[in-house]
Amino acid sequence: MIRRPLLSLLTALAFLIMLGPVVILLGVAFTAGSTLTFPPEGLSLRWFAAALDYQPFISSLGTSLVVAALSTVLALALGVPATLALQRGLIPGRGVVENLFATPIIVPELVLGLALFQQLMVGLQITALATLVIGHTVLLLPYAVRVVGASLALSDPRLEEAARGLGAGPLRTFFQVTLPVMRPGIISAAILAFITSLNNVPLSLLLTGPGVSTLPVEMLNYVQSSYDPVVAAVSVLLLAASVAVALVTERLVGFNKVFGR
Amino acid sequence: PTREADTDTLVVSTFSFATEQFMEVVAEPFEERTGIEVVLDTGNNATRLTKLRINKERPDTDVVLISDYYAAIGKEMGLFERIDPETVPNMAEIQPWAVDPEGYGPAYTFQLLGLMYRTDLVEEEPTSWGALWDPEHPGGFALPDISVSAGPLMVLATGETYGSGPTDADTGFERLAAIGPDALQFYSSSTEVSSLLERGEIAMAPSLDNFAMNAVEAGQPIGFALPEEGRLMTANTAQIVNGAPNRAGAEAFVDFLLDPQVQSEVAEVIYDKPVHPDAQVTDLMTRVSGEAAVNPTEAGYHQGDLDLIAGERSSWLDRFVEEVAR
Amino acid sequence: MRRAANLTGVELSRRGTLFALLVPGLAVLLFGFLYPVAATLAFPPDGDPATVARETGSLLTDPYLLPVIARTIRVAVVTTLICLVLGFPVAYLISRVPPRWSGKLLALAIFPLMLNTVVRTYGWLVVLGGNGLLSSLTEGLGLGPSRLLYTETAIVLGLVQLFLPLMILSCYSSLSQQDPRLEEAARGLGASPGRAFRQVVFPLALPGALVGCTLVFAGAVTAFTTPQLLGGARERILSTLLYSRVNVSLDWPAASAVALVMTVLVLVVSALSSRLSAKGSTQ
Amino acid sequence: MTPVVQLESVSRAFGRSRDAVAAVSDLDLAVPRGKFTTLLGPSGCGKTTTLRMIAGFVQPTSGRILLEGADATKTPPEKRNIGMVFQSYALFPHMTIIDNVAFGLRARGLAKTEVTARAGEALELVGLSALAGRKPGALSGGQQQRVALARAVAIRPSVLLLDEPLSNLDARLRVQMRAELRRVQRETGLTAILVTHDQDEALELSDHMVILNKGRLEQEGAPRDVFPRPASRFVADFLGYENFPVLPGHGPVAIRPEHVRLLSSGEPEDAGVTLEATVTNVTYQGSHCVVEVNANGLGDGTRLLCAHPGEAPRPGEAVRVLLPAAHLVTLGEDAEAAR
Amino acid sequence: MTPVVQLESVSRAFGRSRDAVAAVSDLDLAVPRGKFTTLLGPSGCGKTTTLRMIAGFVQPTSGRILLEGADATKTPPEKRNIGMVFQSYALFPHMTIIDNVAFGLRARGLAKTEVTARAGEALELVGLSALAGRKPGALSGGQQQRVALARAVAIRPSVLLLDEPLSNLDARLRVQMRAELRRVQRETGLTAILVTHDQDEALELSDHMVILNKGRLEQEGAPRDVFPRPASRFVADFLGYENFPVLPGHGPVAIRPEHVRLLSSGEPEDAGVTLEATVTNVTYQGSHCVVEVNANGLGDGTRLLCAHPGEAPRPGEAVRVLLPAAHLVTLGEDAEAAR
Ligand SMILES: Nc1ncnc2c1ncn2[C@@H]1O[C@H](COP(=O)(O)OP(=O)(O)OP(=O)(O)O)[C@@H](O)[C@H]1O
Ligand SMILES: Nc1ncnc2c1ncn2[C@@H]1O[C@H](COP(=O)(O)OP(=O)(O)OP(=O)(O)O)[C@@H](O)[C@H]1O
Ligand SMILES: NCCCCNCCCN
Ligand SMILES: [Mg+2]
Ligand SMILES: [Mg+2]
Repeated sequence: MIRRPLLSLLTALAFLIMLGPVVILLGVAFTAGSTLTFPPEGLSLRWFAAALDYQPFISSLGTSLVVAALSTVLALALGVPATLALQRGLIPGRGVVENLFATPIIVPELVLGLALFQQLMVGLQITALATLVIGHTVLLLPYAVRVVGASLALSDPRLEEAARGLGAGPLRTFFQVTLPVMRPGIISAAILAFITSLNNVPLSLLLTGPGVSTLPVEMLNYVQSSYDPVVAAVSVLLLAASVAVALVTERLVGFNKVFGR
Repeated sequence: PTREADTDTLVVSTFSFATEQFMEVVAEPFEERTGIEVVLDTGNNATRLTKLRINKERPDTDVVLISDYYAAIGKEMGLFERIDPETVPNMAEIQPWAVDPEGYGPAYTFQLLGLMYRTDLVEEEPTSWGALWDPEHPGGFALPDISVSAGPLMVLATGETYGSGPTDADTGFERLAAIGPDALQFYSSSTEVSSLLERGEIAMAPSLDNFAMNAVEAGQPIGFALPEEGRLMTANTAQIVNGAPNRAGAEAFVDFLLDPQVQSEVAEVIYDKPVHPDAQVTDLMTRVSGEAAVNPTEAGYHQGDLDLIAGERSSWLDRFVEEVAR
Repeated sequence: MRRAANLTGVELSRRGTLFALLVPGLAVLLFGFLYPVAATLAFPPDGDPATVARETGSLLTDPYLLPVIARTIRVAVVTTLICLVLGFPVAYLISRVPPRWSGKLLALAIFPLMLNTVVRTYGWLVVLGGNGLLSSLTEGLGLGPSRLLYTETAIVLGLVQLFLPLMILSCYSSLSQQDPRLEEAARGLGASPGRAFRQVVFPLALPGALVGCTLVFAGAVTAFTTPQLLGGARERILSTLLYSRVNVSLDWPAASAVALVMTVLVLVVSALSSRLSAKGSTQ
Repeated sequence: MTPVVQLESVSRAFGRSRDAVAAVSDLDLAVPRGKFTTLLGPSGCGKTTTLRMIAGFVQPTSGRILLEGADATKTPPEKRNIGMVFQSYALFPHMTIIDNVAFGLRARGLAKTEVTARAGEALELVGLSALAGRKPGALSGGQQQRVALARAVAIRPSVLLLDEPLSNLDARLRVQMRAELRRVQRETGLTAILVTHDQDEALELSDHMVILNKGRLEQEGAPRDVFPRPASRFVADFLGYENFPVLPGHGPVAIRPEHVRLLSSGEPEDAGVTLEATVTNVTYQGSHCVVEVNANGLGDGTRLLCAHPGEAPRPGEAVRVLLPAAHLVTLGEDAEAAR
Repeated sequence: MTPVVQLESVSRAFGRSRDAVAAVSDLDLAVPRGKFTTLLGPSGCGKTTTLRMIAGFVQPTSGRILLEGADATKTPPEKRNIGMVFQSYALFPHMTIIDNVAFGLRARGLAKTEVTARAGEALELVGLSALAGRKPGALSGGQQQRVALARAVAIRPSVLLLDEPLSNLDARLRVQMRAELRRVQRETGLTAILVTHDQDEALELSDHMVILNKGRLEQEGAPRDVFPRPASRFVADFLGYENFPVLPGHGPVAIRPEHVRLLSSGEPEDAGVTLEATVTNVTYQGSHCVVEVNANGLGDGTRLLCAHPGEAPRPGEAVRVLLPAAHLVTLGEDAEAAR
C-alpha cells in the first residue's frame, strides 16, 4: 500500500507543509546575526543563551507547563468518563449532551478569555492561575470528548462484557480494558490538548495577573516589539525537549506502544 | 482576590517590551529606595486597559504606563486619578507638553512619527510624506495598521499635510485611500515592519522612530526621515489608577520615573527618549531623530488631538478598513 | 456514532452511573464556560443585550462586513478540506505501516505542533514573500516572481500548516481501531485500493475525520495570529475583526456581535458534523 | 435442590418497540446444578441472547432470572461469578495471552503466585503454553478460541457459559477439548451451559439438553430421552432425522438414515416395517455410504436415506428396506413442517 | 491443463527475523481447476495463512504463487478475482447486509439492476433475504457467517476461498449450505478452496484434499484415496483413526472405531485379525455406542475403540473383536506420534 503513488504524494506534501517551517526555524535560531533572517548569517548559539537568560520566559514557562499539565489531566478526567457515558450509555437527548461538550471550541477564545476574566477573575475573585486552569480545561474538553469518542466508537463492546463476566467491576473494566483499548485515542487527545494549551494565546491573553503569565503570551509580547531570533531559539528549545521526550519514550517503551496496541 | 490598601507592594501595569531592563533600571532601584516591592503586570495597551475597565470597581493595580491615546480613553472611562503636583515634584521640571493639561498622569517618554526607509533602495532621504504618493513607488511601501500607534498618527499627519490641519481626518483618510491599494501590507507590529524592510519587500514605511533604533545601531541600511510637515508624535504616560491600593507608592513611582538620573538610564538601556530636560539623550537617538529627540515641540512635533483619536476610534477603524485597507 | 442502544456492551443504563460519569464534566462546562460566556456576550463591558442585538443586526446588514463573513467561511472551508485531503492519507499510512514505523511517523507529524504560532508564521513569510523561497523557485522556473503573502491563499496555507497535525491525530484515533481485515475483504471482492478506501476505510473512520474537520474548522474560524500576519488588514476575517474591536476600538458590544456570528457559524458546522457522524454510524 | 440458574418467562426483543425483533420469547428454563446443559437450535434462534441474559450483559425485556434461587435480574455481571466463552472470542487485544487468561484471577484479587499458577494451568489445558507471551492478533482462529476457553475456565466460575466454544477446532482437537471440559466440569462440579451445533458434542457432553426454535423452548430432557424420542418434527429434523415417511397404519413417523436397513435378499426380517424400494443415488461417506431409495409403496416420490456400512448397491437396483420398529418415532398430530 | 492456483515452495514467517514464527514452510500446491479442494490440519497449522497468501493479503516470505500459470505473487488482491470468506467474517459494519453482499458487484461496475438481482439471489441462497436491511451488528453469529458466504459467492469469483465458512451453523443448516455450495460450484464450474475441520464436510465437498501439519504438506489426494489410506500416523490420527495397535506380523496399523467389529459368539469370521478382548467401558452415542475394550493378546493395556450399532455389551464382558483386513491401514516406518 505504500506503493500507491497518490497516497505517497499526499503524504509527502503534508509533511512538507508541516515540517518546512521547522527547517527555516532552525536556520533562524542558529543565526549569528541579530535579526530574524533566513538564510542565517553565520552560525551561533547566542540566541539560545539569550532565551535562557530572559527571565519572563523562564517563569512563564513554569506557569505554562503547570497549566497545560493540570488542564490536560482535568480535561481527560472529566471528558473520558463523559465519553464513556455518551458512547455506551442509554442517554436521553444524547446528541444535545454530546454537542454541549463540543461547544468550547466554537466560541472564539478571545471571547472566552474576556468572559472568564470578567465573570470569574473579577466577578468571583478567582486567582489568575486558577482561572487559567479552568479556562484551559474547558477549552480542552472537546478534544478529550471528541477524539476519545471517535476511537471508542469503533471498539468492540463485547470486550467490556468479557471483562465484567470475568468478575471485573465497572471500574476495573474501565481501567484495564476500556482505557487501554482507547489508548490511541486518549494519547492523541492528550497530546493535542497539552500542546493546544501550551501554545494558546487568545484565551490566556487576559487571564494573566501580576506575576502570572504564560509562555506563548510572553513570546507574542516579545515578538511584537523585538525583531531578534530569541523567540525562534525558544521554539527550537521546546522542539528539542519534545524530541527528547519522544526519544526517551521510544527507548523505554517504544513510541508505537504508546499509540498502537 | 481583592487587594486591600497596601503600602508594601506596588503593582505596575506596563508594556511587555524590555521588562527585564525595566526591572533593572527602574523597578529595582525604586525598591531599594522605598522598600516597596514592585510587581509588574505586562501586556499591550488595549489588553491592560480592558482589564482595568473590568476591574474598575476593585482595582488591583496602582500605576499604569500607557500610550497617550489609550490614556485618553482611560480618562474618559474614569479609570485614572488626577495627580497633585505636590506629590510628584518632578512634574514641575519636565518639558511642558509632557504635563497633562487636565492634571492626569504625565508623559514620561515619546516617539516620533517619520519614514523608516532602506537607504540602499531609496536614493534620496525623503523630506515629505509625499514620498508615499510618488507614483514611482520605488521598492514598494507598507502602511501602519490603524491598530498600532502610528496608524491614527498617520491619518492626522496626512490631514495636516494635505488638508486643513491636524484635525482634518477626512482628508487624511481620503489621501491614504488613494495609496491603500498600492501598500504591500498594513503592518501591526514593529517586528513586522522591520522584517519587511530587512527582507527588501518594501523600501519605506511610516513608523515611530524607536522602531528604527535597533537597525540603525546594528549598522543596517536603514534610515529614519522626519518629514517637514505633518510632524506627529505619541507619548507614553504614567497614570495612577483610580482607587489604587497604594496611592502614595504610586505617586512616588511616577516621580521616580521622571527623575533625570532614571530617565537617562532608561534612555540608555530601553531607548525611551527622556522628557526631563536634565536627562541625557543618547547619541543613537539624535542619530535617528536629530534635534527632535531632545526637544520635540521645538522641532514642530505635537501629539494631535487625543480626544479626537479616542472618541473616533470605532469609526476610524471602520473607515480605515473600508476605505484604505483595500 | 449512534450504536443501536441495545447492542451496547454491558448496558450502561443505571441512572446513577451515567449521572456520575457525566455530571462532573457538565458542571465544569457550566461554570467555566456556559455561564461566563453567556453572561459576557449578553452583558459585555459597557453594554447590554439590547446594544449587542443592535450591533449584531448592523453587522449582518453592513455591506462591507458581509464579504468578511463570506471570506471567513471560504477560508475555513478550504482549510478544512485541504487538511482532510492531506491529513487523512497520512493518518491512514501511519495506521497501516509496521509498528516500528508508525510511532516515528506519528512523532514527526506531532512535532510541528510545538512550534510557536508566531514563529511558524514567520516561516511562511520567508517562503511566501516577494523575495521568498517560493518566488525564487517560480522565478527560476521562468514563471516570474510570485507573491502569495497577504493573500487569502497565504492565510489558508498558514492555517493548513497549523491544523494539519490536529486532523492527522483525529483521523488516526479512528483508523487505528479499524480491523484491517475489512479492507482486505473489500480488496478481495474486487475493489481497487481507491474504492476500498472510499467505501470501507474512509466511512469507517468517518467519526474521527469529522471530529478532525470540526476541530480544524473551528480553529480556522477563530485563529487570529496567522490570518493577521499572513493576510494583513486587507484580508480581514471575523477573528481579526473581533480582535480589532476588542483591542483597537475597545468596543465590547460590537465585539460581542462578531463573537455571536462566529459562534453560530461554528455551531452550524459542528451540528452538521454530528449529524453526518450519526448517519454514517457503525452498527 | 434449587436450580443454579432459572429463567422465568424471560423475553428479549431488540430494536424499537414498533419494529422490534423478538430474539427470545417467554422462555422458562431450569438449569440443573453440577450438570452440563446444552442449548441447541438453528442459527438465529436466540441461543447467544439467552446466554447473554444469564451472564447479565443484556437485560430481559420481561421475565426474571434467578441465580441460586434469588432474583438476579438486575445483578451486574461481575457479581454473578459466571464465566463465558464468547462466540466472537472477545479477547483483549492489548494484553498478552497469559494476561488475558489471568485477567479474571487478578480481578478476584488472588495472590500473584496463585494467579500465575492457575493461569498457566488453564493455558496448559488448551495446549497453548508456548504462546503465552503473544498477543491475540498473532494467533490463528482456533488458537484464539482456545484462549477464550482458558480465560473462562481459569476463574473456576460457578456457572460456565460456552457459546460454540469449539467451533473453530479440528475434529481431533475438539474431541480432546471436549474430554478436558468434561473432566474439569466433573472435577469441580461446576454447572455449564453450552451452545453448540455439533450433535456429537451435545450428546457426549450434555446431561440435559434444551432445544430452542425462534426464541421458544421446543423440547428439553436428557439426550438419551430426547435423541430417540423427538417430540416434534422440528426437533426430529433438527436432530438429524432425515426420513419422514407417512406409514400406512402408523401415520407420520421419523427415522434416522443410520437406522434404515437395506436387507440382503434372504436375510430374516426384524420387527418393523419393510418396504420395496429402488436405489436412486449412492454417495460415498468415508466409513459408510448413503443410499437414497424411492420407496415404491408409499405415495409418489417418497425418498428415503439409508446409511449403509456394507457393500454399496448400484443405482437402479431394487432393494428391500427395513424400518425397525425400535427406531421408528411417531410424530404427534402437532407435527408440522419445521421452519 | 494448468492448475488455477499453484504454490511453488511458498513460505511465510511472522515477526522479525530473529524470533520469526514460520506459519507456512516450503509449501508446494497445485489446485485443480473447477474442483473443490479442502485444506485440513490442526489449529494453527497455517491454513488461514495459506488462503491469505493466495488471496494476496499477505506476501510469501519466499516462493511464488501462480494464478492461471502466471506469476501473481505481487498482483494486488483486487486484480485476482478471488472471493474469500473470512474466518472472522470481516463484514463491513457500516453497511446493511444487502450492501455488504452487493459491494463486490458494485466494485465491478455492474448495472444497478444486475447488482440488485445478483445480491438478492446470493442472500436468498443463504436464507437471509428477510434480514437484507439490517446491519451486521444486529445479526447472530451464524447469520453473520452466512452473509460472509453470500458476499463472497455473489461476485462469482474464479476462485473461492472459504475459511471455515460453516463452522457456526447447526448441523441441518450446514448440510443444506454444503449442498448449495456444491451446487453453485458445479453450476458455475468455479474452483474452490475450503478450510474446514469438519470431516464430513471435507468428504462430501472435496474433490481433492490437502492435509497440512505445522505449515508443511503432509498428504494430498482424492478423499476416496486419502481417507482409507492415510500415509502417516499424523494423518490417520487427524482423520479420526483412533486405534493404532501394533499387530504381530503386521507392524503398526491404524483402524477406525466404525470398522472394528464385535463378533457375536458363533458369527462367522471375515478376513482379518481376530482378538480376544475384555470390555472396559461403554459410551452411548445416539445412533450407536462406543465400546472400549482391552485387547488381551497385544502387549499390556492396548485399548481399542469400537463403534457398535447393535445391543451394547456390559463392561467386564469378554468379547471377540474383528479388525477386518479390508480396513486395516499399514503405517510406514516413518509413522511416529503425531504432535
Ligand atoms: N501476525 C502473526 N504473528 C505471529 N504469528 C502468527 C501471526 N499470524 C499467525 N501466526 C501464527 O502462524 C500459525 C498459522 O496461523 P494460521 O492462522 O494460518 O493457522 P490456521 O491453520 O488457520 O489455524 P486455525 O485452524 O486455528 O484457524 C499459527 O501458529 C499462528 O499462531
Ligand atoms: N441488536 C440486534 N438487533 C436486532 N436483532 C438482533 C440483534 N441481536 C440479535 N438479533 C436477532 O435476534 C435473533 C437471535 O440472535 P442470537 O444471537 O441469540 O442467535 P443465536 O441462536 O446465537 O444464533 P447463531 O447460532 O447464528 O449464533 C437473531 O435472529 C438475530 O438476528
Ligand atoms: N507603544 C510603543 C511601546 C513603547 C515601549 N515603551 C517601553 C516602556 C517600558 N516600560
Ligand atoms: Mg450465537
Ligand atoms: Mg485459521
